[in-house]
Amino acid sequence: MAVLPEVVVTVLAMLLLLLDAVLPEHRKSGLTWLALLGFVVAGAFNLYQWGSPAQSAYGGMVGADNFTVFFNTLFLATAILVVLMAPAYLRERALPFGEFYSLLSFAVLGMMFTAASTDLISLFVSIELMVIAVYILAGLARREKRSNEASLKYFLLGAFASAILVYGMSWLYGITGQTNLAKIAGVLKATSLDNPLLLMTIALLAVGVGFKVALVPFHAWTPDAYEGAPTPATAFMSVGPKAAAFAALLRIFISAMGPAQPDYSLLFAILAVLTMTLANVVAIQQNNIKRMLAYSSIAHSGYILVGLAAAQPGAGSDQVAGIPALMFYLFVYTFMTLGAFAIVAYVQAGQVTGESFDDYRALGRRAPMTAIAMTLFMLSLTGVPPLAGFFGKAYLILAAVHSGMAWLAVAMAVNSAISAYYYLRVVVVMYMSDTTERVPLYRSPFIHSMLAVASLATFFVGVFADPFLRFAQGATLGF
Amino acid sequence: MSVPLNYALALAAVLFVTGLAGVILRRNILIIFMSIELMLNATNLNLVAFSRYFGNVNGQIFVFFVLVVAAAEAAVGLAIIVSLVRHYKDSLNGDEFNLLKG
Amino acid sequence: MLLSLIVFLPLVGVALLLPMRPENKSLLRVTTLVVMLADCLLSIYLLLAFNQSASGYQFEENIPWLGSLGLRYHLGVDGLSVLLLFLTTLLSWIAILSTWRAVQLRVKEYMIAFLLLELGMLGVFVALDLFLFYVFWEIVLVPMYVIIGVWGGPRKIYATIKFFLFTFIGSLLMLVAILALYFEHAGLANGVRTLDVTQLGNVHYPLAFQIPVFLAFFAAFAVKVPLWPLHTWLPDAHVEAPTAGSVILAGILLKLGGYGFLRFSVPLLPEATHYFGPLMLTLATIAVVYGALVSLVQKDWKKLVAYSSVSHMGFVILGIFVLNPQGLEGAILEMFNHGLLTGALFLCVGIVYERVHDRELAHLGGIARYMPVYAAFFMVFMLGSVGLPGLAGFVGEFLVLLGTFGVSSLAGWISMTAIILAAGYLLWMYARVMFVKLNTEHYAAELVDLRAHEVAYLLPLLALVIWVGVYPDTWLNFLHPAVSHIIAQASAAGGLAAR
Amino acid sequence: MNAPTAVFIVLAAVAVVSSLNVILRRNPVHSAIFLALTILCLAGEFVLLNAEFIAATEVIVYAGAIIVLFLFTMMLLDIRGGMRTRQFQNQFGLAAPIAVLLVALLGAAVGAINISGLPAAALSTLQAAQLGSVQNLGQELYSNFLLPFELASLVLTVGLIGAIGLAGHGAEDREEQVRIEEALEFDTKVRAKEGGHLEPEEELVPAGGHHA
Repeated sequence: MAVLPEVVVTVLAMLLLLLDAVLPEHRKSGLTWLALLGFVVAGAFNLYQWGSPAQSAYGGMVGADNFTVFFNTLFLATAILVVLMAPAYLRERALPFGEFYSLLSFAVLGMMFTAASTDLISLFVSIELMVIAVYILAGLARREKRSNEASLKYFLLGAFASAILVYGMSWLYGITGQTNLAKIAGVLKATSLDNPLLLMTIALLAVGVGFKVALVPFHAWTPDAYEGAPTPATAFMSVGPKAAAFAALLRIFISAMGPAQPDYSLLFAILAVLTMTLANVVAIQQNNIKRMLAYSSIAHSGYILVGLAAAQPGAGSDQVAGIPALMFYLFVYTFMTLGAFAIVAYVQAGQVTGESFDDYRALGRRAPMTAIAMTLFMLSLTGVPPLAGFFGKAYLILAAVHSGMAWLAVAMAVNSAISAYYYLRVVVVMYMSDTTERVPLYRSPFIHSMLAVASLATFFVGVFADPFLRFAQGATLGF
Repeated sequence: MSVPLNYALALAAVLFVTGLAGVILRRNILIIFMSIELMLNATNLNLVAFSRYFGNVNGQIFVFFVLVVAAAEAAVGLAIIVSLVRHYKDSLNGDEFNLLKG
Repeated sequence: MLLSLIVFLPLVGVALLLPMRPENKSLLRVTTLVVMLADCLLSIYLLLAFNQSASGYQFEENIPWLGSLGLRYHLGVDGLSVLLLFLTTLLSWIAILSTWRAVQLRVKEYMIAFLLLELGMLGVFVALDLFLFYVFWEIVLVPMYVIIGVWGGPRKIYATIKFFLFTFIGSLLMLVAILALYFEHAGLANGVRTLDVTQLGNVHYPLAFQIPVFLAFFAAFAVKVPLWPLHTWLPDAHVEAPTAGSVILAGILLKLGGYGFLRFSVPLLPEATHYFGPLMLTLATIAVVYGALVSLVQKDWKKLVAYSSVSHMGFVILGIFVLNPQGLEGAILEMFNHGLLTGALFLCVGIVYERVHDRELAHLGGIARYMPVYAAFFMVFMLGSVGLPGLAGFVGEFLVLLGTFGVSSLAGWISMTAIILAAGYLLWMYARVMFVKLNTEHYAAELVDLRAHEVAYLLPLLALVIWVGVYPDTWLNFLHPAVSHIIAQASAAGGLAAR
Repeated sequence: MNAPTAVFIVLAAVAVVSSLNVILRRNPVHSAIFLALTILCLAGEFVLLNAEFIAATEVIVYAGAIIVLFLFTMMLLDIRGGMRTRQFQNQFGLAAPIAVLLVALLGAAVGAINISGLPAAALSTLQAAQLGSVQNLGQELYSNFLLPFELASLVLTVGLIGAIGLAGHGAEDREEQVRIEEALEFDTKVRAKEGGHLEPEEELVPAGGHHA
């Protein structure tokens, strides 16, 4: 049964929806456990499929291969961590548990099918399933203006991006006469690459996906949407849909358009440098920590994109290649970013906003373990060894140097140095400035266990990186 | 083929660019949203034309799904607009929602 | 396993500290001290067990680490690293002892930071895989950042950010260079992907490749040394750092740069080394003189010692890039001596600062009257730093100058003046602080002579300073095989050494 | 020029004019009407391209559902206020590249189009009629495209949740919303007064600030 994990998540989503309607209000926090159970079971089924021969299901609509297993692992881990961080925040702000979890499940389902899709049509529908669910998640705090606005901006630009993406897909279909990704690649292999229509298609698809992963100059929605959305939703948005969009990017540009790689490599390299540089420079000026993390997440999209720019055709079996580096970075990025957002949720849950740097004053004294965890995430995002973020960046730089784009590697290194400035600012505020204690931090076993998991992962994926590197290397798509 | 492919593609391109211009130039969110619908319809025309050209049904199936998605998107999008406009009485102009500095 | 044990013993210390209650300060301090002393004993055992006549690396450990990328967990020591390893374990516990009472705030975090710092420094000296080396190199950065930033003086935030950015940018450029080396080696050695130092050295890289890699390494190492004109972070960091931080910073962190040049830049990139040799000599000579001149005009006691470090480390670079046995051995010994002497000077400054909380030279004076034992200790360290024969500083600087005159007598003569200047500012400083009448009378009550624990940590340093000065062969014998190996690799391409 | 082509061109002209009206009209109700007109023209084009089922679906979904939804929304909200203000953004920086894109797209599509040398399927009239038939599409949807079909149902479910979740619960939200806004205002005021920090002696929790 190739799509067993997906089936489990579907059932979970429906069950959550149903129980939300029938359960009395005070028992709804039990939904947290149900969601956890569902995602863990799906994760177990998913990991069980690792290494089994690639197979195709539903008439070539989806494939069950290691690539899918890798991304499903990522998505389910994201879902579990988000479920762990959410309850305290949701309860504090009186947001609906059932809706949050079931929309989360639907979004995860869309993400899983996005990674699994081997056909333009299923890819499109899966992406839409994901983004529509996330639009609603962003606006879930419907009593707050900011949340409504975040949702609207995310929606308008998301729909706009989808329209461009699907127009690009229609041209891809028009150039090749196929919607199946492998068949498209087959046709493209036989055609000449300097076809202006092909270039236009690449541009349209890149713009469409560029909006979804928030590349500069298509990033304008990100800071607003991230700042306004409820924090657990922000955490999810910055990791899940982004990883899924990268999976879609890989499916489109590697599975289907791999033969056209020479056409788009430089385009993505330039977009990557633009994205990381602009985002880092703007991030320095932020005073709201959620907004700072939003720009940080844009910058990380830039880093991740380096992997695609450095992908080389025929490098399928090479360990040092852009695609495994990209996937490994996504893996690492998931834990450190979710961890950072979880701390934002933790710090602000007792307050009306609680997002400015001032709210982190002396956190080192008020909540020592939390501050250590935050330090870990910030250092990992900066790329300080031996934390996971360092190995992710080193691997990407390795791939960039390997593909002969040393300038890209240098740009990435310089950007990491710039980013150190604003990440360290958080550490400085937490440890080196004082405050009169104001808001008591609350206790939630969920968020504490989530922080423990995320920080342990950030540490161990770094120090013992090899198994995870092999996980990513074993999951790449053939070119 | 009775209608030349190029004609259909040209019409689709015009509609797409019209929609694009609408999204970028207009301030009224409902009209922006309608412009997005125009872009989706340009896609539909493209797909139908290619489907006819290749004699393969995938394009038409694709259009079917684009329609479904457009419907769901409209439902969610308009709900978002309704819930937002409650906060800002009387205005549908996108750039007046300035709580989040853009 | 011995090396891994030495490197990761501090981690055991961290594990012991974590469950302890933060209020129980003395338990935290004692545990840290015991762990560090144990580490020091292990490294003394390593010194004794080390075979001085054998060439190559000893106590090697070599297992796959990031196997899929060909990166290994490869540790090993030669004469160069074994000395620096000993210096590190020695200064670590001394540093802890030096802030036994001064640090009362967040003792637990303080101790953890120092243990991690020690781990990183030890790792740098024993790592033989460039990637592993880089990891340890960066690990050092964070605890040091925290130590200055949390327990530092009033302008600590400025100092830490400057320190971090300077070193971090340098390191990142080095990372890119390391990865370039990885592929260049693979290209030249039939696709063997490795960053093992022992293998990287077997391949001859084209000069056009060596030059940018050398520059990137330079960015990382020269900042750490710090070589003029990249030294500006150092005085800030020193002034703001707590005493223990200064001791480690001057005593060991600066050695990381010199070690990097010796272990990687010179042997792996011989032609670039020759190509940039004159430039490096020039910069080093400027640093030597500049550091001494700036020291002359300092009003802050700690800043004076900090700038004298710039001068002394200039000697180290000078010794490295003259590329002859005297120069190299002198440079290595100078690193060791500088660790002892400048560490000791910072400790002495710290002892007075702890009592009166003032470092303005103009405010101090007549300390010899109130603290005679202290004055005696301080005199030995000061004279050692001046370069008085019979004390440690002399041997290193003498050997370096000997080597320098063999290559460029101009650089030699110019550097000589720095020794005279050093005598000037150090003796002036000593006279000013010890003998002139104390202006600020109310300090008199505070100036109590050395306490037992202070004697305990100054005494081993004193013994070593005299030992190295009187009988340097004990230490130089460690260096002969390592230095001749480096020279052999560096002169593979001919050039400067032969001139 | 054959008859279908002539019809196509006429419909296309109407579609283009009405689509321009969609984006240029001041009143969104007019825009919606013109959008409906555009959709109808497109449905006509679909019929000419042998996609009868899709044409019917298009009319039903768009004219029957989406545009009606738009009109409902406009009825629900007072749109007159927005109509009095400026209608266009000053985005000539953006408009210029769009003009370029427009030219490029039109050129590519209308000009020397040679789609990778693939031969157009020479369909007989019967085959062409078969292509867009209900049987054919149904066959495909329930066999090869079953998965996207199922996913589409989930997409609609999510749309349903969204519409109810976001736009529902009007009245009960109002009070809560007022409370949140008061709390936010209080927060900003105190912050401004204290130069960014709150002093401990002050009573920090505004009424309704902590809405647990």
